[in-house]
Amino acid sequence: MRAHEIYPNGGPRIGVYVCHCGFNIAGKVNVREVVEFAKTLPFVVVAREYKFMCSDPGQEMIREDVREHRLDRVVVAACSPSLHEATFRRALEQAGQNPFFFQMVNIREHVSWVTEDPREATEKAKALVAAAVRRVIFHEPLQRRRVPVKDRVLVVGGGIAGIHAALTLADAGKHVYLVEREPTIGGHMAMFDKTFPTLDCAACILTPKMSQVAAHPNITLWTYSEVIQVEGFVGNFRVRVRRKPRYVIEELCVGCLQCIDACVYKDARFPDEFNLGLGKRKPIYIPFPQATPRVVLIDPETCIWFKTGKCKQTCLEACERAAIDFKQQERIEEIEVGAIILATGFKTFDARRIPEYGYGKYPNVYTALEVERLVNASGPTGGEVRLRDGRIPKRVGIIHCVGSRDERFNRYCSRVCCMYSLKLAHLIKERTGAEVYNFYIDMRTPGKGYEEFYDRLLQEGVHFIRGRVAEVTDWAITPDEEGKLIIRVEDTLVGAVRRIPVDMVVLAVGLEPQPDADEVRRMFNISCSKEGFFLERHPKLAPVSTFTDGIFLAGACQGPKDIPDSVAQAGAAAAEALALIDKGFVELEPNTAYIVEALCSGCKTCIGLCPYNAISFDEARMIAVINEALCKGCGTCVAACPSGAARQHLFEDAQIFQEIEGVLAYV
Amino acid sequence: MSERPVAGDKGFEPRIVAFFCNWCTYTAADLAGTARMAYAPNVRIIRLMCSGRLDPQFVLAAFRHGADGVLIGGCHPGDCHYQEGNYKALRRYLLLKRLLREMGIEEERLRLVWISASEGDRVQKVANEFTETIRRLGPLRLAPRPGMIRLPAAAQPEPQPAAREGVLP
Amino acid sequence: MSYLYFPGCSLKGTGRAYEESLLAVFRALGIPLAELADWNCCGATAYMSIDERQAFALAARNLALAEAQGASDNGAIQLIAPCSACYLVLLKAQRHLMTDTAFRQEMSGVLPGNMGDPGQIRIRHPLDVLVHDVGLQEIARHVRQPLRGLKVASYYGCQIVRPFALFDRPHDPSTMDDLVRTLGAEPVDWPLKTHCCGGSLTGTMPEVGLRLNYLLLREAQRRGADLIITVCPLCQFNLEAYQDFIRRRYPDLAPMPVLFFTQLIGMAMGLPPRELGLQRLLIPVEGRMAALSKEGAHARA
Amino acid sequence: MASLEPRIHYEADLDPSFAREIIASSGSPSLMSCIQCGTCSSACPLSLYMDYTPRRIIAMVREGFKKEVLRSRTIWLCASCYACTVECPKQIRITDVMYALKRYAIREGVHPPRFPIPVLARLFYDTVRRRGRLTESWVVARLYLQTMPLRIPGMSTLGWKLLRRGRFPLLPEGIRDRRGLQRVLRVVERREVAR
Amino acid sequence: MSKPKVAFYWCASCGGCEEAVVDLAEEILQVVEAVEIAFWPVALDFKREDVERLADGELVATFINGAIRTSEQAEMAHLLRAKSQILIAFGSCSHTGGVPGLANLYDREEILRYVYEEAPSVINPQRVRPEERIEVDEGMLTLPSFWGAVQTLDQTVEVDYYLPGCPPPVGLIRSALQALLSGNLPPKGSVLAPDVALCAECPRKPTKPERLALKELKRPHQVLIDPETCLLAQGLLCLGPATRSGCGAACITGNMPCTGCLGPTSRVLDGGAKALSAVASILDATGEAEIERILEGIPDPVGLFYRYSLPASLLYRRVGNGERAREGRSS
Repeated sequence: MRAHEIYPNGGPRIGVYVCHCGFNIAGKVNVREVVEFAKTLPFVVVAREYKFMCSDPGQEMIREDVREHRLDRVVVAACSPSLHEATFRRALEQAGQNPFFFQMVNIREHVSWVTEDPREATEKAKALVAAAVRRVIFHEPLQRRRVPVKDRVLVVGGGIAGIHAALTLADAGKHVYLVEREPTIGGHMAMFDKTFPTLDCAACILTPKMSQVAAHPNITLWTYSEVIQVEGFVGNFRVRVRRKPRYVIEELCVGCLQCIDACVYKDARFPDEFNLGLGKRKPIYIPFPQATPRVVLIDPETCIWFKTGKCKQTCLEACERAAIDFKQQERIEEIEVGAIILATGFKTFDARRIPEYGYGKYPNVYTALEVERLVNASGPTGGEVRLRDGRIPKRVGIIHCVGSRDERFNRYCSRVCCMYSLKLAHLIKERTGAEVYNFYIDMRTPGKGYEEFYDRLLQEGVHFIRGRVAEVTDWAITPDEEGKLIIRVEDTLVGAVRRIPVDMVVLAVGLEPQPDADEVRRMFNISCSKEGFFLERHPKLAPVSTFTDGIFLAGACQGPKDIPDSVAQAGAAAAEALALIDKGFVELEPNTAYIVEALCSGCKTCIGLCPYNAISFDEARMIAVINEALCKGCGTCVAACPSGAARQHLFEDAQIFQEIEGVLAYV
Repeated sequence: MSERPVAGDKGFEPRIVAFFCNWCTYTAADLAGTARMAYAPNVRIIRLMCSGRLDPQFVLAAFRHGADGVLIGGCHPGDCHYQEGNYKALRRYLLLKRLLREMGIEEERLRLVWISASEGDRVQKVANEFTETIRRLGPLRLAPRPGMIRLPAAAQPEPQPAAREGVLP
Repeated sequence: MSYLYFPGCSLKGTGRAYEESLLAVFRALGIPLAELADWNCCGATAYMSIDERQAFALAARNLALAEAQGASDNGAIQLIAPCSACYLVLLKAQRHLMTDTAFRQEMSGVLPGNMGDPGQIRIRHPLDVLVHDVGLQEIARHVRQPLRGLKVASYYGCQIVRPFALFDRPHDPSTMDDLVRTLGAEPVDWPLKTHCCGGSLTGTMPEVGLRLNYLLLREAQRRGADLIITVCPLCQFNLEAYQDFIRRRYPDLAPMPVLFFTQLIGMAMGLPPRELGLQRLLIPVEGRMAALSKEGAHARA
Repeated sequence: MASLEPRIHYEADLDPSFAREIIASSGSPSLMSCIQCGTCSSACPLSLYMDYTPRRIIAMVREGFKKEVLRSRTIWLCASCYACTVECPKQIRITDVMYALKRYAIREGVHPPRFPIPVLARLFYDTVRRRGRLTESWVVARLYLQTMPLRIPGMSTLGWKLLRRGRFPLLPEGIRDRRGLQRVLRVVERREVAR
Repeated sequence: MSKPKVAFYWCASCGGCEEAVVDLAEEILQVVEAVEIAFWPVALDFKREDVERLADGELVATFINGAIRTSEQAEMAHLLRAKSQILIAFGSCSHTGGVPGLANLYDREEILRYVYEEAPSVINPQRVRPEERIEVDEGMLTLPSFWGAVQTLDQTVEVDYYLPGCPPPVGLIRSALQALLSGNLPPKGSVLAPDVALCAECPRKPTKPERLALKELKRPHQVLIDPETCLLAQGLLCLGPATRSGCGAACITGNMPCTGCLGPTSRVLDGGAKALSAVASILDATGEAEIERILEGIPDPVGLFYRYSLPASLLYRRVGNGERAREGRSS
């Protein structure tokens, strides 16, 4: 049957536009040939090429043709639809055409960038264009769906990124739930003494923000709590949060700390998590003096009452506000939010994984985070850099790239270690006067004032030895090495192997995804990149969005980041969330499934398949019906419907069959 | 350097249709592009929202219209954007493979792979491997089918041009 | 389970005591070892420096012989290679055979027997077999004369845990220390367990090799070791045979017995010294053992 | 006074295909990923005797400094202990690269004459090819005769001691099926020639 | 005015379709009254020449049952097509290939060998096979040639309407005849059966649960079938959801699962694939091993999903090794 027989009135009028994308496409695909080929396809009225179709003149070209040539179907062959499908649909709309009479062909990501031979690339591009032209004939006019949006935001993680995002949104008048797993907010930043390169006191800039969070009327702060379930979709997430028992009633505790003094343990004797075991705490404790909320908690693992059931419970007596409650149970809170910001942060690399560096074997090998606590005025040594035996080190080696830039562990550069190593080198030298050696592969200081800070350290006489350390050992060869840790390294700039005896080794451990990042990602239905950090929607154009609408990323959960970048990203995530919820509604792709009622036999095959319970059985009419508001458009029911009564907008069988035939058109 | 199978002079170039889910595998294919990971041009991708949308008819249609191999890509088990569409794809795939076997079609011509959004390199690897597998198997010699293949009827009978022959002029 | 045994050239020469003690210990444990018939040189280091493919071909012939000889046995074929160089070359060649199909095809035409799946042969080091197959408990059951008070430095050298760390960690291996403890002796914690002895360099560039061995011996001495045990004939030779030369250069070094680990096991099991080849040592161990047992008797009294 | 030699390297003196050949021969394409961190050099127990550290050898191979690399003592000092290989953060198989360089140097015949290490390799190779096994005493004796005759008197005491303890058997070892073995080796050789 | 002429013909079929016409019972008399039967070899003595003598289009309607496998069947189909205004594929075999269509699982040679040599009832030591042409004293004897595969009627000639079923249900025949006689016909190419699946008229529909999750698939001979409950709910693979209605759920009323003879609805390209998809969808397993275990309950997927429709399916016929070898020789 000929086209004119199907379409006695002339049939659809298709315009095909092939983008050069500069050289990105045109450097490989013979665009002219693709255009000429497109002209031979049925119903194609015009076919054109342009340098950058997504640019304004490119879009204008489409709009003009739609008006002038009365185009009612448009195919654009350019980049991935995830980048510019929306752009071109809008262009159609502006030209007065239904935006869904459009099909995008991905000849950049799927052709020019992944095909070596220009000939083959051109052929593949032609086939994909042929497929799109065939498909678009079968497109129907559709309407986007509008769904109202909940006016509240969930921020997961109370580090600097989560804090900043929460405050930004709260200041804009939106209600924020800030959920933090630890008993206090503050995250890693709260552990630092100074921040690079300005050497601002971390506490001075962080603790005011922490108090603001606690005091803000628009923020509900849940620490010692974890998100356990997420349902729903953009604008309408239903979230369940588990609040672990602190055995202290948060609302009653005023943080007087009388209970801690009263504890039957006279001395603090349990390793203190906040100080990474370098300090001690009691079973009833507050993580650190500026902890927010300033509420104590009881660790049932070490508390005598929980372990034996026998204790004088002196803490209970000491508390004038009767805030201590040994019977406290965990609580599950349920909230509804329109958007979610994930700011779950990072963990540091476990230095034990590189036995060559002797962490865990030699007591004087420290991780950088431990040294952060040592140099911190409120840390276990009151800011004095002392070894475990109390000595003050005279020579200190800082090894960079521990667990980073290493195929065996993490391939990536952790981005912050160079700078924090410089900072620690400075602080150690300042506090102890020690000779400090930095062992680095490459110095990476690409930030405002960072290179200047590096220069300052060079001026201070800190040693910089370019070479990755192979081994830290206590094997002395020369007398001056006796009793020291010897660092073996090639000084690659000198071109010789050196053995450098030191008293203290600091391992600049890299940043890794949180150990439970994969479970969290599943719960929120987002992706992880290869190294396990949460995956952004687009590295450049959508760096704080995810592939799940309404879920945004902030801080180091997306990849290693320093404080300025985390804060900047938190602000961006907050702005994105705000833009989403402030609008009041979201528009959804009209790719929902529907049932042609007259054709449904009521076989119920589809009903049990729907993950969202969007399909129900209409007992009166004995057929299945789809609630399009609940449908997310996966199409599983459509594939299963044995009689073809269930269908899917934008992914109609006929459209896909046409596409199959098209891609197989080996021209 | 890519290890793309080089087009031989043997004349046989496998034709491969790939149905990729929008969220994981299609995105991974985009990533393969962004990372310039060249792979065999034989693999041509059709986007579905979910591997659960994969109707076995699509696979058979692809074979009928000249595909020598069909690739289905979905999110890893447990990772489906729509909770468990990929499990449904897996069930259909396994049953379909049994059917193909009985129809004398090598099972390797149909392959289901789980590729997450970050696994651009896996798209490259799978595309190249699969193309090689099909190249080794040779063309699918499906007997020519007499008569026209009718497209299924459309939702609204008019003015949609469905319910007509599949072969456009 | 039974094992095939690939001695390698050194165990028939400088490392004879290794072979003797190994066979004695396995015999005492009731585990038969059958020597691979008509085995040839493994193709190790020096050969590899001239022609890698030929070196692999040499190893492939040994694997083919193992497959033919082990075929009657059911289950995987276990091939014990006590020499570090043999152990590594056999492993490397096996991996090469499994990945390079062209090479495998080429070999299958000329090798004795019909090479089936080269991957089914498990190449094992006797230390691995003793610790993981036999088990420390079983060895402990056979200990008749616990080596109480003896301080032992375990020395692995290279090639056993590098680059394939199949049964122990490449940087800080521990199986030999566990074994030493089982024998009643005390392992010395020293950081040079896997530092290189210089291999054939001791012969070809004495100034380099002697220094390396000096540092190893000195550190063992400083850490209080009574003796060193090794798992490799070349390591044992370097550390022991050159001690006279080393002492001439570095007089601070006292004589340090260097034993094969199998000799130490045999001693603890109370096997006759001749069966363990103790008479072949250049630096005798008996004196030290006698002193030790006197001390022990003293302590007991 | 020694004459001054210019230390400049002209591009024309470099061999741009050298890296490719060594990558193929060593089977370690990751050589191109070297970030010059020097872990190999500091892990190497012998680097302090080398004229170029292993790291520099990798850099030189990559840039085509063929002459310098093949003439260096470094490749002969490598004892194949694999310390560099297991610790390389880029998983470059440095030991295998060193093997590849040794083979290249022997094939090109550029190593120093009477330099004992390649001579030992050659003696080892010839003996095994002929007899299928090695007799240590013979190889050592010949090595000293060929490269270090002056050291023989010093070594003779050790030789005597070993002989007395049965650790230096003089009877040459060999396998029964020498012809079979040579057939195997010839197959490989033919392939090599055909290449 | 003379009565409109109609014809009936059979090709590769069992004869059940002819029976179905007779199943009209006394109504057949009304038919005979209304039309003149110009050709019906099964019932009346006509010869091919009788058809050839007709003018093109002289037959108002022709009903052909049976699939097309031989050159003779094809010739007759072409001849009747030319002489008829309306050509109706009657029954599953001419509609979608029918049970004879399952022969597309075998090569022509395999079939001939089995039928003439290997079948248990055959004694043929000389391995004699019928020849298409043989010279005898009386001259050349010929037989129709036996094709390599079974075709549907519309793969052979253009078909105007389809009357599906094995055999077509009497009700559908009746309404088709009424439509024909009244001239009240649907668009050409239509299947003369309701375009809704069988569940719509199944008496057991109310007993079907909303969420089917089958852990085990059963076959009718293995279980005692509850006569009231939905068969799928009992683990029996009933193809009703994937099959047109119009039979009044005859098999299910007989306590047997639907096997799909009326073919798929108009929206479906390949009924077997669609039925397969639906069946796979309702299995209750996520692990590959568990899925495979359940699928063991489908020992013959082609026989289950394409019992009546292999020639009409997208794959059409098995890709055979024998076929390939022959191709290899010819090239």
